[in-house]
Amino acid sequence: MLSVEQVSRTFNKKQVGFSDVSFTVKEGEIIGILGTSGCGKSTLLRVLAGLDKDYTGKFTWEKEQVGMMFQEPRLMPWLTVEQNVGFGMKGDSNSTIQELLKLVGLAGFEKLYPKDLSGGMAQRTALARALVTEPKVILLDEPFSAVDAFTKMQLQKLLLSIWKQQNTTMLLVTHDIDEALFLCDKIFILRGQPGELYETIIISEPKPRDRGDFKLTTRKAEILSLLDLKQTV
Amino acid sequence: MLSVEQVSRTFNKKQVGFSDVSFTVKEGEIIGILGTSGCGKSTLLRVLAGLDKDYTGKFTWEKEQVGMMFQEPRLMPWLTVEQNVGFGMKGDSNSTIQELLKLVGLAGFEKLYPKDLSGGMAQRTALARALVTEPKVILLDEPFSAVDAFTKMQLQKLLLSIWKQQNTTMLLVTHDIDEALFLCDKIFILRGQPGELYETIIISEPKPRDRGDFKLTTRKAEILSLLDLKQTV
Amino acid sequence: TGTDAKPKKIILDYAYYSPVSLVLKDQGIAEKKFKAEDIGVEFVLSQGSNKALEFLSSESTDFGSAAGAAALLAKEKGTPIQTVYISSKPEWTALMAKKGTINSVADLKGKRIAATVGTDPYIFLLRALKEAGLSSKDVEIVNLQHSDGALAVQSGDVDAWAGLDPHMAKVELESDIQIFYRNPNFNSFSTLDVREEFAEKYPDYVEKVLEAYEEARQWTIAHPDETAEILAKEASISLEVAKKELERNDFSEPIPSDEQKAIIIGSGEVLKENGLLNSSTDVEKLTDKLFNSKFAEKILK
Amino acid sequence: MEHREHAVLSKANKTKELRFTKPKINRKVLLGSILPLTLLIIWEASGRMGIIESHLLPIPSVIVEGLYQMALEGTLWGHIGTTLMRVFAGFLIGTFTAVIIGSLVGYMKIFEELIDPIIQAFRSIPSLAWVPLFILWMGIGESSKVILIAVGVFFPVYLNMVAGIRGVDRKLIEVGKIYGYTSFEIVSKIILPASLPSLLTGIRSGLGLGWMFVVAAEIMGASKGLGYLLIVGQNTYSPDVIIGSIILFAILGKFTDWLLKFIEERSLRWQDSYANQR
Amino acid sequence: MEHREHAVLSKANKTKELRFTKPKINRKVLLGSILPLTLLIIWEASGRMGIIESHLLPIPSVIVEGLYQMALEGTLWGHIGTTLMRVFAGFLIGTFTAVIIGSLVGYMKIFEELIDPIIQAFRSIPSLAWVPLFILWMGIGESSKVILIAVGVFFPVYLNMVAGIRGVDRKLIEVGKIYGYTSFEIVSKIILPASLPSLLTGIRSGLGLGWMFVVAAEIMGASKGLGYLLIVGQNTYSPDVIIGSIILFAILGKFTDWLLKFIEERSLRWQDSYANQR
Ligand SMILES: Nc1ncnc2c1ncn2[C@@H]1O[C@H](COP(=O)(O)OP(=O)(O)OP(=O)(O)O)[C@@H](O)[C@H]1O
Ligand SMILES: Nc1ncnc2c1ncn2[C@@H]1O[C@H](COP(=O)(O)OP(=O)(O)OP(=O)(O)O)[C@@H](O)[C@H]1O
Ligand SMILES: [Mg+2]
Ligand SMILES: [Mg+2]
Repeated sequence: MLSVEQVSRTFNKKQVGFSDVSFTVKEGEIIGILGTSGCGKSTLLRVLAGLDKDYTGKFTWEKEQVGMMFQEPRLMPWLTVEQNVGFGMKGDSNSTIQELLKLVGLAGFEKLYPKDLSGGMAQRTALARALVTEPKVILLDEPFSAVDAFTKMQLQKLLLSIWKQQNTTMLLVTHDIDEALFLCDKIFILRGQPGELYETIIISEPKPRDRGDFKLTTRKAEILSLLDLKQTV
Repeated sequence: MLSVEQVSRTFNKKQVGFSDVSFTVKEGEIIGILGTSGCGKSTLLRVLAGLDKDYTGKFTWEKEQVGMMFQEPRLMPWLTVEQNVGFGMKGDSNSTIQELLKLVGLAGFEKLYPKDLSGGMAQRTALARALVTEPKVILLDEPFSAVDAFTKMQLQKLLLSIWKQQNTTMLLVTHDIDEALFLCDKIFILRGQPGELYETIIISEPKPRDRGDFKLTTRKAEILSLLDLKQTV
Repeated sequence: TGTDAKPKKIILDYAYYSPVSLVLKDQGIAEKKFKAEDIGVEFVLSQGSNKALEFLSSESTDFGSAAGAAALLAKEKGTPIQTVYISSKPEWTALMAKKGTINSVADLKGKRIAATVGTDPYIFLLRALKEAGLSSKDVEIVNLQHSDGALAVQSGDVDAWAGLDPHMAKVELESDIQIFYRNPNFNSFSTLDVREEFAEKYPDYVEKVLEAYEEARQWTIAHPDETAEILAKEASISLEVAKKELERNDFSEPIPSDEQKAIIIGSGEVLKENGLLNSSTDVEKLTDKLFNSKFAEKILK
Repeated sequence: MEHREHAVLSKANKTKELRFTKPKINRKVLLGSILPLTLLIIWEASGRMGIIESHLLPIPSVIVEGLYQMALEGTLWGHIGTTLMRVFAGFLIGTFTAVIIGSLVGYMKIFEELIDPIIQAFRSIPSLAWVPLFILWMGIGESSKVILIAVGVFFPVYLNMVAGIRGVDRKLIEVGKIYGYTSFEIVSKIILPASLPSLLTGIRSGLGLGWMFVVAAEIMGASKGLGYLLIVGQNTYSPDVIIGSIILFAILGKFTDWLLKFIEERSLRWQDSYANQR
Repeated sequence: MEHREHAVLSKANKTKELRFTKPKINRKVLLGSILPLTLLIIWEASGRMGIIESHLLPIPSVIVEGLYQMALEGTLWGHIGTTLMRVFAGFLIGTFTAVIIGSLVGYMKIFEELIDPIIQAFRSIPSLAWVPLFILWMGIGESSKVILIAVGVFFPVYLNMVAGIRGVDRKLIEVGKIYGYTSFEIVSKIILPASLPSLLTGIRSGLGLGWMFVVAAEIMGASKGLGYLLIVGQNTYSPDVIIGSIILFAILGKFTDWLLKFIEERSLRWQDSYANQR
């Protein structure tokens, strides 16, 4: 599906975003990417999405249709919520949009402009925009960082149901270890600045999982300690 | 310190941000504000910070010097990281800025412009900017939403150490229940759209607390269920 | 060659400084004349000699009204035109100053004088200075548009002004600025010029246009009051000013002849001395090339 | 009970605001006319007291009288109508061309390198200097006048269009790229709307220049129009006609600008800006 | 080992990029001159072949010859220097005034309501129309020329300044309010830098207008300057002088604009925009 070989991205000939990252992803997998702040996760997604051409190394997608949800909402300020959600769609598809807006809890806010949205509402609009075109592969950059714990769980369930229906391949950058444990088949841990792929954690538990699962809780401590930079490398 | 009486905020004569919120805060308290996405937490902070004058009801501060960290980083794009941090300071204070930058893990990135920062780095810059003036009261709107779990813990500790040194009063909007349990003396739960003050939870445990504390874990489930809108009100 | 060729239409200009052209347009003389031959007549307003000559140069008009000296300047720069008719001999320029400050041209020494470089008032000023034994070096000539010069002399920014009608007439009537030197023979004429190409292709029609002009000139002489009214209405000036302007126009000599030639040559020499004409130009020869009196002579015989 | 009271309070608030909506517009007009009116009164007064000589600067009442006379005779409408038509046509052509070329230059580096330098050079050629060239190229017909006005309109619109495009947030453009948008779609769906504020400023600037170029255009053998009126006023030394046409320029300019400003305000409602905050 | 190879690879990359830095500038100049050069060649050729008559449009070599002659005589530098000085002075005054008044109008509603309407009306008064008024008010001295140019510069700068301010992100202004900034601090520390892109566009537009107003300014009793040259050329039917001065206008305009563009690029490096992405 996706194979990445020794990809690096260097800004302005000095600042390194991330370096020497290699991995492969199989169709239908949900991949979690965890890492310390500033280690290059967003840059990696941008490179994989084809937005950033100044990388070295190489990678190949098998499928072309890649959707992406950015770390910031990036809504068009001149479009209403529903127009923003429909931004990437060709043709009329109002019913799909309305349905998805209901799923992310924004029914009734269709006509608002981005400036009148709360942080979490903007993020959910961006999520709806990424999902509405039903891409085969979707890259998600901290998709639930601005929503409350309860809404977050609902949205995680929404992601899982979409994955089940369409066998979507997902790359999910997140800071929430619980979230990664709940959703992902593999978790890549990036570390350092520039970030390098430090560890790959495989979670074979079948989905949907139980949030209270003891096996998962033990792995949380493991991941947390992996993120501690003061630890010996 | 702060007493809020039946404050409401209505946008454009129809959309309600939050309504009828009343509470009091004592000096040196750390208050957590939790609530579903879009229930008016940010609007409440804006009103309390004096940025939004179109409210009804009334509130009074005892201290005037209020600092605030917004939900978005809101960095000045034409200033470098260190200039942004020093934005609110009068006079020269480079050493303070450098020290704080080190504390939030941004040493070495002083000269970057906001466009070259990662999401978490921008958020930490904003945090440093809010802390550097050492305000007596500080309003924090989801201050750690964009940083990884490990960095988040470090920053929480930083907040606590500042609180200890200066007895700062803090109002903290967060979606992370663990965070609220770790930091706060009181937690206000807002619910609905428009949000109303639904419940106040008092945590008398002395700080610093143990993250694994069993007493705290039980309360997490309680809070989570409070956030579930489908529950009977 | 193509003597029997016929133009589709003839474009004439009209100008406030050429009353005959206004009469021609107002009375519809040319239209009547060419209607029978199914030739259209179009009128274009020229706001100054320079525009009239520009229009001729770019073939936007076939006939244009320009001051004689202006036509000479343009001819020297290669504009292919010929002066075929004199529509009037106006005294449209003179030297003006505040009453009592300057009484003769000799008093101008060391003074500031407003004039528009290259136009008739400018040439008039140079000739007057020359006559009084002065040169342009003895005074400061400030380049101002005619209307701006009128303002400047009233507000005292300049000491004297080489004025032009109708500005002159109006200033004279309304303020204490008075003419202190006049000389009708230093004014070049209001000429009618034709494009050389047109004259070559359609010599018969040049004659016919001149016939129309001649008719208009006669009408002008016969109806001074109506002419004043036409001028006042067209140029939106008061009847009083229009009359004053017409008083200073002499409509009696339509043929470009030696007398006119002498005046134009005098202007040309002054222009040459002041560097507006090339120093190698032979002014007499140039004037010969410009003047073509054969059409006017033919129709007036 | 408490709830009730509150509801009443907010209702009172509402009616108060409603009541203030109407007078607000009047207040705006009122405040806006203070300065012009004061100037007019001083002018009229000092004219009547002889501080300003009337043959230099006629008093407003005389000028208005003159305009009124022209209105009665009917010639005024001809002048205004002709000039309005020319400005309108030139404005449309100039704006349209500027948006097209500006988009190309702003979006495609090769166009910028090819044609931007020469456009920037042409930008500083004064309107009067164009006149002989236009007479040469296009004669003195109506089209040459309209195109000259279009030239004036072109430059500020172009400049603001290019600057607007170059200032568009990279982040938004990336969203378009993710959806596989073509260059044309990116321009029309992201770059144009995002640079709209800048473009609208350019259009307003351009309209102003259009009004300025009218005089140059109407030097080219016009026999109607405000620019013509102005030049005739200068050529016949009639300060009342000059000032009258200046006042007409100001009024018409203000009016057309007001139309654009109205459009601007309507189409920028989405901006989370300082202006919309108030 | 693999690491090593990689380092080498990126180093190779670096030198490649370094090598390309110099030629890039040349390429830009080269591309930019394609169009003007082509035009020149066509013009010269059609002039020599007699397609364009020289009394209408003299060929470039004749014009350049004429300019060269003037340069030898030394008069050219006087014309250029005088005009440059006037434009520069007028540009400074106009920009400065526009920034001050624009800030007040953009930031304070009361100023907007009071003076914006009248400024918008004045904006459409053509440069030529100002001339008689300026002669009345200020005579025909140097200051009246400079101020007239300043008037031209004022309007686009003002318009862009106001628009820039009104478009400033509300969110950033709130940050200033949190720190208890005074209105003046908010304007100088947030609003001015944030509206800098728009302001710079306005300044470039204004400079262009400054060049345009020079002609009107130098109608007022100048005896030197490019505008003077243009008018004398028109009055004495010298197409070579007219075209020569137009070309000088274009060159000087292009050069001064290039200076501003350079400043613009340097001071907008922080923008996360489409332009900086490339
Ligand atoms: N300028 C505005 N105009 C109209 N409605 C607004 C405006 N700003 C916010 N709102 C509305 O007010 C409500 C509360 O917004 P607020 O930003 O306070 O939510 P929040 O609690 O901070 O949510 P989140 O956790 O998602 O950030 C939302 O329903 C939002 O749509
Ligand atoms: N345009 C740029 N120019 C220079 N450096 C950049 C640029 N964009 C990102 N960087 C740098 O690249 C590194 C990685 O940034 P990136 O946004 O990928 O981090 P991240 O892992 O997404 O962090 P976060 O979790 O905080 O969002 C950072 O050190 C950042 O400073
Ligand atoms: Mg990131
Ligand atoms: Mg919020």
